[in-house]
Amino acid sequence: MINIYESTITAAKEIPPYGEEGEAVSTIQRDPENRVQVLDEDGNLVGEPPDLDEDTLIDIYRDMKLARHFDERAVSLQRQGRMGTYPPLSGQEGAQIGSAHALADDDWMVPSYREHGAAVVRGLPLKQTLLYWMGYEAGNDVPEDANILPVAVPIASQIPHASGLAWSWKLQGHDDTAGICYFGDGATSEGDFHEGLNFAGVYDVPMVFFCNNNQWAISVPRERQTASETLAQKANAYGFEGVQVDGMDPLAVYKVTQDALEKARNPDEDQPRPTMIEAVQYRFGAHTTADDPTVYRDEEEVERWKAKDPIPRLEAYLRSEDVLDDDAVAEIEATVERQVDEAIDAAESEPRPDPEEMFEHVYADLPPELQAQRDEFVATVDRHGKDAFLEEE
Amino acid sequence: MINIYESTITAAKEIPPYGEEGEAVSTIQRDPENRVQVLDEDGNLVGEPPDLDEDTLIDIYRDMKLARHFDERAVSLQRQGRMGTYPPLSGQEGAQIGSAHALADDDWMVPSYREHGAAVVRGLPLKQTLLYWMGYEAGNDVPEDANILPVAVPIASQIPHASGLAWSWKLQGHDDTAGICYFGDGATSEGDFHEGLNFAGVYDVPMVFFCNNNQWAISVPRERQTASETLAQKANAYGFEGVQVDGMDPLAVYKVTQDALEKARNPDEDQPRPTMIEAVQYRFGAHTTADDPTVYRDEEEVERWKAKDPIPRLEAYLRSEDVLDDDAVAEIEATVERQVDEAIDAAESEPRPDPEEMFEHVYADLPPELQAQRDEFVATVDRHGKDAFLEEE
Amino acid sequence: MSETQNLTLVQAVRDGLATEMELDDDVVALGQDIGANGGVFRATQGLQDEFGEQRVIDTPLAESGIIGSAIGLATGGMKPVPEIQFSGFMYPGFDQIVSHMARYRTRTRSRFSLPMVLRAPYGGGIRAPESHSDSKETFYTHEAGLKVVMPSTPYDTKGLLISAIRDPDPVVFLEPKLIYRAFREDVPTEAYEVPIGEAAVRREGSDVSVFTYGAMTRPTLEAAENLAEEGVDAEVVDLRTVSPMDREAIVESFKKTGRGVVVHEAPKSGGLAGEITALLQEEALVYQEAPIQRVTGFDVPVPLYAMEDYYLPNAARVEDGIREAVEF
Amino acid sequence: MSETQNLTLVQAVRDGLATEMELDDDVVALGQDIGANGGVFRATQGLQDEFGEQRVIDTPLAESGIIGSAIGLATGGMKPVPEIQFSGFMYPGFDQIVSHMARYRTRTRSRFSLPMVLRAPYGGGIRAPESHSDSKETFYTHEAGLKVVMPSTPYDTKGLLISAIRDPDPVVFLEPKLIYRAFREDVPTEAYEVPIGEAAVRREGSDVSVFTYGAMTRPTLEAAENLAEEGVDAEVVDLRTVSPMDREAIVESFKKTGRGVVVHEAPKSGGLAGEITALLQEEALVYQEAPIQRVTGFDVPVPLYAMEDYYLPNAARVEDGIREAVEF
Ligand SMILES: Cc1ncc(C[n+]2csc(CCOP(=O)(O)OP(=O)(O)O)c2C)c(N)n1
Ligand SMILES: Cc1ncc(C[n+]2csc(CCOP(=O)(O)OP(=O)(O)O)c2C)c(N)n1
Ligand SMILES: [Mg+2]
Ligand SMILES: [Mg+2]
Repeated sequence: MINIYESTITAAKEIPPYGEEGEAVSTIQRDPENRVQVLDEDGNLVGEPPDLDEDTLIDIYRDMKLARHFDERAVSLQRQGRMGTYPPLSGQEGAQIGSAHALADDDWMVPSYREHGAAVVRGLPLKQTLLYWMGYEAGNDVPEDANILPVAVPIASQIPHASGLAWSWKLQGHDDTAGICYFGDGATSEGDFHEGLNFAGVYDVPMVFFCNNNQWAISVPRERQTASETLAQKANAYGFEGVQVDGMDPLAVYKVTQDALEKARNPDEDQPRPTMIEAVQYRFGAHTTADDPTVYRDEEEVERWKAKDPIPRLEAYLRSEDVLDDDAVAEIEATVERQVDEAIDAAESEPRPDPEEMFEHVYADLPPELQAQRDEFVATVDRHGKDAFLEEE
Repeated sequence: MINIYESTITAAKEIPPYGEEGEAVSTIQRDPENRVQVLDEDGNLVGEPPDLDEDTLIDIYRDMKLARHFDERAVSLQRQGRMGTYPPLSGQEGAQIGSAHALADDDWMVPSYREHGAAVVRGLPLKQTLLYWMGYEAGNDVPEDANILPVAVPIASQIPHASGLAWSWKLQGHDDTAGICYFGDGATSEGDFHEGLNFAGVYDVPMVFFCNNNQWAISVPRERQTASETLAQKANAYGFEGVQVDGMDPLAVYKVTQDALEKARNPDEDQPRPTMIEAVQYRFGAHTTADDPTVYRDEEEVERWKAKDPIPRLEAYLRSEDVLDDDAVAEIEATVERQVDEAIDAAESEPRPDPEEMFEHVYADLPPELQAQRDEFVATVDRHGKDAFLEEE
Repeated sequence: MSETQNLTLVQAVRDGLATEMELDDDVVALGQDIGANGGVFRATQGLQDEFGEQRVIDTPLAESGIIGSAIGLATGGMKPVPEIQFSGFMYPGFDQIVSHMARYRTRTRSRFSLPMVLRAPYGGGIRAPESHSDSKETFYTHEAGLKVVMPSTPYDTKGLLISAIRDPDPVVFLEPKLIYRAFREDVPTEAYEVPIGEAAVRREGSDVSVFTYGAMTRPTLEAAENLAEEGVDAEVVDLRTVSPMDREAIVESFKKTGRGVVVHEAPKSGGLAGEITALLQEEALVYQEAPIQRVTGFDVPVPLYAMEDYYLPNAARVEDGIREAVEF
Repeated sequence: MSETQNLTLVQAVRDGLATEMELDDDVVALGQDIGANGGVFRATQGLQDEFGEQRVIDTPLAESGIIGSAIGLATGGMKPVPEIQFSGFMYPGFDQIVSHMARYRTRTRSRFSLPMVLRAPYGGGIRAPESHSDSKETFYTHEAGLKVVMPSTPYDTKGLLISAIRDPDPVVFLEPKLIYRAFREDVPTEAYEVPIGEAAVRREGSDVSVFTYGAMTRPTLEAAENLAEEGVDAEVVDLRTVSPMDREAIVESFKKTGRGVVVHEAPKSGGLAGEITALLQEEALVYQEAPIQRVTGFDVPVPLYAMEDYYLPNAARVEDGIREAVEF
């Protein structure tokens, strides 16, 4: 496993240029093993960058910083007992933020459970993410204008939803809506991955299947998850393209995602709309705060991947292009810290839930039996007091 | 759909020779679209035949005739109300008999529900197949020396069993056992196909996954089942080879299966043991006797495929090689008819089941509650008489 | 007066679907072989001709994919009506049913409801192969967030199916294939609703209450008629919706008679008969005059068809159950 | 006297598995993260070091594949012990459980039995994320051919696990993760069996019988002790095996007290409490002095953890239930 990244990525010179005039989808129509890259580990340009204005480049940088800082704070909240089990994302910002930025306003995102970074780009307030992992139902409130499906805990189960959602746009004639569906390397082993992608191929739906291959499914390394050489090549079984991208290179991710979304919206004749993107990356931290990665992987491996950290990499590039300087970085850091502070304060001010909340949102109208259960329970809690049920906070 | 067969099979000249010295697996390591063929539609040799003695060739011919005749009788039994729903196999004998003959005595077969032909090669008495489709539990009795797992009705659900069974041989060190797992074109869409083949790739198990692509999953044609060009190429997602074979050419099927089994047993270094074979074929009749195929397909299409009937094809070849003549064919036909007659007589002599049979074989030892249910029910049937429950026969 | 057609139960399924698809463009049907083939039981016969391939859609052979993509269609604003060919093939899609279909409203605080109807023929008695005869409704009634409907007449079938499609919540609609073509009824051509959650008293009686639903309603009524000749006056309550159950109707009937029998073809252990018994003794123990009898399938896999008539409750067994309740 | 170790329940799982793997080479464990990681709850900690990668096997992330290939391993003569990481993730493998694991013996007239044990931690109370807290044992108790075990103590856990592995039939072994580490017990180091299908009276009493199992045994005993101070003498029966249930023990206790309470964290509708109530009124109606109380989870999805303590029965609710039964 530890050689997967190196073996192909170091062959940077073999990567053909793309994005030249008239070759809009050339980042996609390539051998799955021929990984797309724009920046090398030090932030030097090794491929054609996507056509982005300075503001967007800075936004991508800022959002990665925000995701990283949020992540660090969340992990520490969990350690202090102020939050439950939380799945960190550090290391994966390049893939999440790069891809989410490629979406148009009306596009949709179908997450797994680790895309807190992509979600914030799509309009989900950080407070909601905190509340969710603090175990509050209120965390499930998503603003009506945030085009995002809910967190899906059962691995790969969101993939058929993504196919169905994109299919609904086609059936309803919203030609220019497209979407992105995130899942992990482990998820590719589930039947729902297979069934979901097969439906996408058969109905030719405008969905981009974005695999965050972070090398590990908890303790199971990528190469024991499946015997196929790449995950990207699995797309071939469904009649559409799969492509590998350096998932720790936000600009390469942006470019590939944009090309895939463009193809989803406006395919050439006989060109399939769906694409699978395998974003090769690494999770720096634990699988969740309940996990101890030192049991199954070497610190040395982690260090090797930390050298590819997407944040300093983009920062170096933006500094070299004079888009960022020390002041700008400091200001971004300050803003990001404030934003996360405010979100934590807001989340921690959430009142303890009332027992009747449990019965809301089960059905549009509560059936009589459930009304009876609720009323009886509310009376029980009144009789005994909340403290007989909920732990002191 | 109707062009799939033609489009590649007519390009017979493009099919490279195989089976030459030192090229034991060349029928397998080829492009999935490069379909293997030995006999053309008229029984002329167009590829290297497998190395088979005359007796085996005659056995293959005889078993195909037996399967065909059994099938015709079974369909007619169903029409006469003497049997329930039955899934016919006519047209698919080449794939079933050719592949089953390639198995060694100790090898195993994991069927779906249509492999009555392959099963008889593996030692399952015809009487059992009849009883099964007549709804008798006794049909589930399989001789201890018949290495065959039970009929699996839920589509594709037997595939993970096949992977597990082959894995058990590896774990137990029976190096030279291998197996074949049958399933249809429709089955490739199920999650269990994906999970089963992925396990086979990861644990590198000695199993051959044999897809009877008969072009239809009930009324759904192959090309609407999945957008991939071939089914064989799906194997690539699991890190092993997939190959297409002319499934109505019993000799090509034999050859490819033999090569795949050989590789399963004795792989070269770094060569994966599993193989997926897509045997391109056609079901001449209905999906089951409950199905009316004229609703969804043209007679013309059926006729076109009937021209590829594996039985006259092999017969023509064997006659041209002087292995068969009129007398031999007549004798085979007479034997086959007698065999099927006897099996039907035996099956139809099966006594009506007793009510207590229903409670047998649920657990090794019947739990008290179930004993009580049984005893009470037996008393009920005694009280009312069997006729109050079972229809008159 | 409104027009009617004389329809079988399976024709009423088709008619209910067609009627609502006519009225509501968001309704789409999808499943294996439901298009040109019209479904293996012809429940969607001709619908593809009528509504086109975009609204009556043949799918690949993948139950989790069918249910999962229907969930996706519903999040996209449509009202999908997926068909699973036999209820015994819902299991490969079980995770989608339990983890998502049932829980999506809760998980999204009602931002997304899933106005979908998962149809499947259920039950035994048609001499079908293995796995084709299951009656495992409690797998779904035990999961909050789902409604589960099991009609027993053509009239109810159309009305309940239309209610189910219009219901903002996901409905599992289990069709009694044993009686798909057993009899006909006059069914209005227009759209109408039979409310979800209301039982129907099929036969009034004063001696004993017999609770049943779906295909078992007929042998139950037959048994009640047979026993009437012996002077036993049984009330037969057809639940129609098994989740949420019409507890009021059940309790009311029982309070009247003080004796109860529950009939279903699902296995005894963990079947609805236990739930109904528990309900009755919670709500009406003081009225109870005899143990409630469970006349159900046995705790065995449904046997192959030569023995399935032993497995399924029939009029003789229902009569025995009623007698036990009455003679206690 | 035999040696003992002082173990938690999860350590007893590990010890039971190790003990039997030592004795029987056919036993293999497989599942997600059970190897180097030792399982997410450490139930297989160190086993891979002890028995090697061929007997303690990390699998791909695919529940149907895990259960299905375990079935295949069993047909090949092995005794697989697959672990599903949380019982809420058994659903993607539900078809393999229901259509195959449960029915393989019947389908093959006992040519193949499936001596396998499907382990999974179940239940709430550990502040885990969504889908991680399900207690849906009736999905399995309703399927004939399976045995379902839910232990509540370290001693029983080891003995029942060994019995389950040795049992020729497939067993679903649901482990109460809430009490994985809640307390320790002396557990013999050697192999021993606790028989499947036998309940244990955890507290003798004469006023009321309280039936429970798994993680709910502790709050139930706590409630019983609390009420003893008020002069209510409750008998607490721990079922240990929920299928087949020890009907004799249940009925016997009830006949003694005439009053019953059932406690489980599974949802009320369709939970085992209904089944037990039905059993009691079938077998012992004349002894019954009060409605049997169901103290259970509610008919809602298990809420996220901030509210899960509302969802789970606790001592206060059990006490209320017992009082209702006693004061009726
Ligand atoms: C169906 C199912 N099985 C098991 C789990 C437990 N689980 C949670 S995350 C995880 C690993 C997922 O790995 P991957 O898909 O690579 O995503 P990552 O966590 O690395 O982002 C597992 C096994 C689950 N949530 N759902
Ligand atoms: C899980 C499941 N879903 C649906 C069915 C109903 N069914 C039986 S056969 C069949 C078509 C199978 O097609 P294919 O795999 O191509 O095999 P063939 O019948 O053509 O041999 C279907 C849908 C089933 N048996 N199992
Ligand atoms: Mg991963
Ligand atoms: Mg087919």
